[in-house]
Amino acid sequence: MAYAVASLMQWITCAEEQFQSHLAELNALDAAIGDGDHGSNLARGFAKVREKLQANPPETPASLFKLVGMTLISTVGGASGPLYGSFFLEAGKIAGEQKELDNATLARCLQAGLVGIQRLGKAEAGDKTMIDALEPAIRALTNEADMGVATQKAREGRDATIPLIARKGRASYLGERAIGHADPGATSACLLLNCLAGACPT
Amino acid sequence: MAYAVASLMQWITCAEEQFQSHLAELNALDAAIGDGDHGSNLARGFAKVREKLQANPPETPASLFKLVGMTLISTVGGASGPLYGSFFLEAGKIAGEQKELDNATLARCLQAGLVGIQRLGKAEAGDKTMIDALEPAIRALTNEADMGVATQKAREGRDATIPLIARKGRASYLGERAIGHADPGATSACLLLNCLAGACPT
Amino acid sequence: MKALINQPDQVVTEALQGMVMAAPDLIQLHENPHYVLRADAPKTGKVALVSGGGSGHEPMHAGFVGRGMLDAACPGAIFTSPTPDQIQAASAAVNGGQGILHIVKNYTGDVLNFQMAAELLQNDGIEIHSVVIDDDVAVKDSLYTAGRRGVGATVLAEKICGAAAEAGANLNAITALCTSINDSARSMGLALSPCTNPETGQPSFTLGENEIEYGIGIHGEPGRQRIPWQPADNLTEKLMLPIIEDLPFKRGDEVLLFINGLGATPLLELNIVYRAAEKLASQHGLKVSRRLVGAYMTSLDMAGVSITLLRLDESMRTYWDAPVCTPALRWGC
Amino acid sequence: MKALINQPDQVVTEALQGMVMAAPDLIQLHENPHYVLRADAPKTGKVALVSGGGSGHEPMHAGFVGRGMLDAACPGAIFTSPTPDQIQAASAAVNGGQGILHIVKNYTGDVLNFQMAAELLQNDGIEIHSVVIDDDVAVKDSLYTAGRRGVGATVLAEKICGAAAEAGANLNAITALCTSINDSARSMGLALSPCTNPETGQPSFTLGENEIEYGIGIHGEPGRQRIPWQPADNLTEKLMLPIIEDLPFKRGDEVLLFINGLGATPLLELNIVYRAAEKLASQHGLKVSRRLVGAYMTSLDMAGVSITLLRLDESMRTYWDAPVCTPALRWGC
Ligand SMILES: Nc1ncnc2c1ncn2[C@@H]1O[C@H](COP(=O)(O)OP(=O)(O)O)[C@@H](O)[C@H]1O
Ligand SMILES: Nc1ncnc2c1ncn2[C@@H]1O[C@H](COP(=O)(O)OP(=O)(O)O)[C@@H](O)[C@H]1O
Ligand SMILES: [Mg+2]
Ligand SMILES: [Mg+2]
Ligand SMILES: [Mg+2]
Ligand SMILES: [Mg+2]
Repeated sequence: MAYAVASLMQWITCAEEQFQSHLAELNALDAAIGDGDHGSNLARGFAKVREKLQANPPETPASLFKLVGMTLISTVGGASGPLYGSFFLEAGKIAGEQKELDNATLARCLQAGLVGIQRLGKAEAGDKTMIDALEPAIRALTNEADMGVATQKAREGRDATIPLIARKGRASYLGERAIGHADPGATSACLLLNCLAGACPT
Repeated sequence: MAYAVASLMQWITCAEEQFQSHLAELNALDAAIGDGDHGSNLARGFAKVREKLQANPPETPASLFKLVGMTLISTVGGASGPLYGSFFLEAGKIAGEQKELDNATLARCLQAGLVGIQRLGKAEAGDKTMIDALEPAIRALTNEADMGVATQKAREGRDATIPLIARKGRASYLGERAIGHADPGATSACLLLNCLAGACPT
Repeated sequence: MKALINQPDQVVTEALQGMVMAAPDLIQLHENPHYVLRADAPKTGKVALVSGGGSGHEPMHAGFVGRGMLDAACPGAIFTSPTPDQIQAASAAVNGGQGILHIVKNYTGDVLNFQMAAELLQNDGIEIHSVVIDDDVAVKDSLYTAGRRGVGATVLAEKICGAAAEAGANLNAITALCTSINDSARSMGLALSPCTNPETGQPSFTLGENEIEYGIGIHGEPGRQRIPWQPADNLTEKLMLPIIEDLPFKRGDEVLLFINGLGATPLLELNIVYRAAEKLASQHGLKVSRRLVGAYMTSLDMAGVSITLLRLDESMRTYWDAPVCTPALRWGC
Repeated sequence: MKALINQPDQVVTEALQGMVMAAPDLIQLHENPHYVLRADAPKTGKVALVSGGGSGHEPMHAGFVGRGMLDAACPGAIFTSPTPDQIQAASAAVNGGQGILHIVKNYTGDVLNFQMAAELLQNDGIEIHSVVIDDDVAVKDSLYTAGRRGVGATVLAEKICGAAAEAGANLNAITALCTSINDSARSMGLALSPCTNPETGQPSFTLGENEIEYGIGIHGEPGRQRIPWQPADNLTEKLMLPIIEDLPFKRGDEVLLFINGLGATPLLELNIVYRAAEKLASQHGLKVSRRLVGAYMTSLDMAGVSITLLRLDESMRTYWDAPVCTPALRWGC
């Protein structure tokens, strides 16, 4: 089983739909402990991604990832734009010239993406960011767990952000008042991984 | 029966109390068709009047009226300050050196005050102003009606402002939207005349 | 009431004190009676310009005191015109011996109190002229009414006449200029929210989620009509057309376009209105050559906007461009 | 949502267009990507100053573009930092060959996007320095967190460094000056009402009749604490004391006192806060020698205020006084 560019397009198309349909929910989560725009930011970015994918369908996983990453960086802004953008750019570097990615290569791509986010954002697990969902899920995939387990890990990681004080991002300004709210970026990361789990490898 | 300065002090003291206790009501009437300050304006002016009367009790009706008029002019501002101020200033000119005012003289004082208001403000009966209450009441007193009749006329005049479109003052900006609201100045004029009716001549 | 105030009856005094503390090089405050005057007043040999009105319209008028604009401003209580003795004292304090122009907004209270002050000053041998500003096309004018309100044109008249006075024009010339500005200017406004008087704590009216007061004044008095919300471009058109038709402004006219925020409307929105208004002006053949966008004549915390168009002639344009050195309007110095 | 807007997704573009139409002699607009630059850009031989951030803070930053302040401003979507390509394009457009200073407010989004832009520009051989402003004492600082937000000091840094650049200072000197301004400035704010993002129509939070968000930022994020309303003098003290203690400011220090309105707070109230703040400063032995009062760094239609104190040295004072010629801040020209 491997992910060709068509499967990965399914991933990204699903993400676009999910961010669109969860726009208000993500904004509301962000309003509680941030500035209320996380849903709008991702919806704007992925709408542009879809537009570009339709105009110039990429031929390899690497070119898909690069297009997604560059587009997010140049249309999202905010914290999540460079972070998710780097995630895809770094993933693309690992994908190289390959026509399809087997599970292990896909896991290495995601791991590189995660490292990219952390190099930029300097967040650790437990800082109440998207890392809290991404890190356990990608670790599971690296350890050859299946997608269902990974998305389960992401959900648990996201839920584990609820009682935390934030140390990174906008929620860190709130001190104790961030307690009791899930991190919006961890929530969007769950949606993103759910879509990956739903994409059909060939 | 005549009004010495003590009786007239009763009048003014009562007016101060009435404007204070009807402050919110007069403001609310003014908010509906004006800028919501008529009660505050009169309360501020008459509070200052009381202060000055206590500091320097006047000896004649004329000096009382002059003090009230000057004080209203210099502390009320707005439209009602100069208008009510002139009312008392003009009344004082008629009172001359007299120690007490008989009914006819008092009526002439009030009539002169009314003329003073109209000279300044150019309003006619029916323009939806304080004139609508003052004019019929003072006409009745001039025709030797008693105080009860005069206050009744004032109340009727005030009520008659309700269906009117305003032609003078701030309510004139509203056009048809002024219909259905009593004029605040006509309402304060009723309170003023009620107090006069309540003052005991000697 | 949740505002940045202390005692409600100290609001005006404390705000004036703060304002003058923040611009000590430009203005000074006299208390009891209250008036704000130029730091270098009186300017001997110059016509003095004095204006005033109720407070709650900040920066107007005290923010317009300084070189090239007003010599003194008389602030009344919130939305209440100043008193004659206050206007008299302010005028006397800035009298430079060349006469004084009172710029008065057409409200019964302002007109009466300035009129009484003028009489007192004339008794003291000071030459006083008064120009009454009445530019608000929302109000139907008639011989039998109080007439139109004075709104945005006041700011423009104070700036332009202030420059003329600074340049040494005499009282007759400045009075004529001020009259001509008033004759050449028209305004209209709308509100998206009421204002709340800090002295009473009461909102001036209540508006539904989707309602707008169209044809609003600057004292929280209700407007001519209540209309449903519409996009900014449509609302701008609903203000601009009555303005353009009233004078009427004609193709080829050179104009100053003034977009005024009523207090709580963000500059972001004022800029959107400016964009729409300038486009409409161009469509009507008007050449916008000077502009002013900001909260200059406000109504406390009211959300809303007013638009003023002034047909410029060469002298108005030159005086508009001349230096002005006040807390709220400043260029060329 | 009842605001003076058209399509929610066109708010920023239309406001920028209106802003530039209203000040064509000072600034120009580039669209796609959006940036505002000096009318006379690029200025060869001068260090260029570029800033930017989310929109909704007007007049910041676009209103500070012009002679003596910024060369370009990059506005993002409402409350969303601009993108790297946008910052890159703006910087390249105003590059005068003497290097570029990026003045960046300390928010993760701003920092990351400016950082990426700086890398792109450096690849093109352009010398870029960045100074991150983080003056908000409401945020507890720590090595392990995102640190403090950048707020009011940004405006002061842009003005003072802009004057230094105009005077011909080199990139190293301006960077050092900017760092020293940030090191010498502290701020804190509070909100009396939430703001409503016109792109989403949602209020940022809800407050009770009598509640205040204390330690607020400028993006509608909730503050550190919710406190009951208190008189303006008390609230001012609750902002001033943490500011004074944090640097700490010491008796004898010369300071600039900046009272900033968050959007919907009338100037009347800002002046009352100014009065209280200057008195408190004096009580602490601080000599307020320069002042700024107004809505310069806003949060859409939020009611509230922030206070910034900057300890002035002679060069900062001189550069503060130097001419500035922008739509929102103007003197000496
Ligand atoms: N340093 C960081 N590292 C990883 N993720 C971060 C970091 N800072 C913020 N985030 C994530 O970004 C999310 C916010 O994104 P978004 O709302 O789009 O940007 P902004 O905060 O600029 O408005 C947060 O919920 C958090 O998950
Ligand atoms: N020209 C006028 N002649 C007589 N009364 C007038 C005139 N204009 C206004 N008034 C009266 O003044 C009242 C309003 O007074 P007030 O609210 O104190 O002043 P302002 O309108 O300046 O706020 C009106 O209700 C009306 O009765
Ligand atoms: Mg956000
Ligand atoms: Mg009134
Ligand atoms: Mg009034
Ligand atoms: Mg954001």
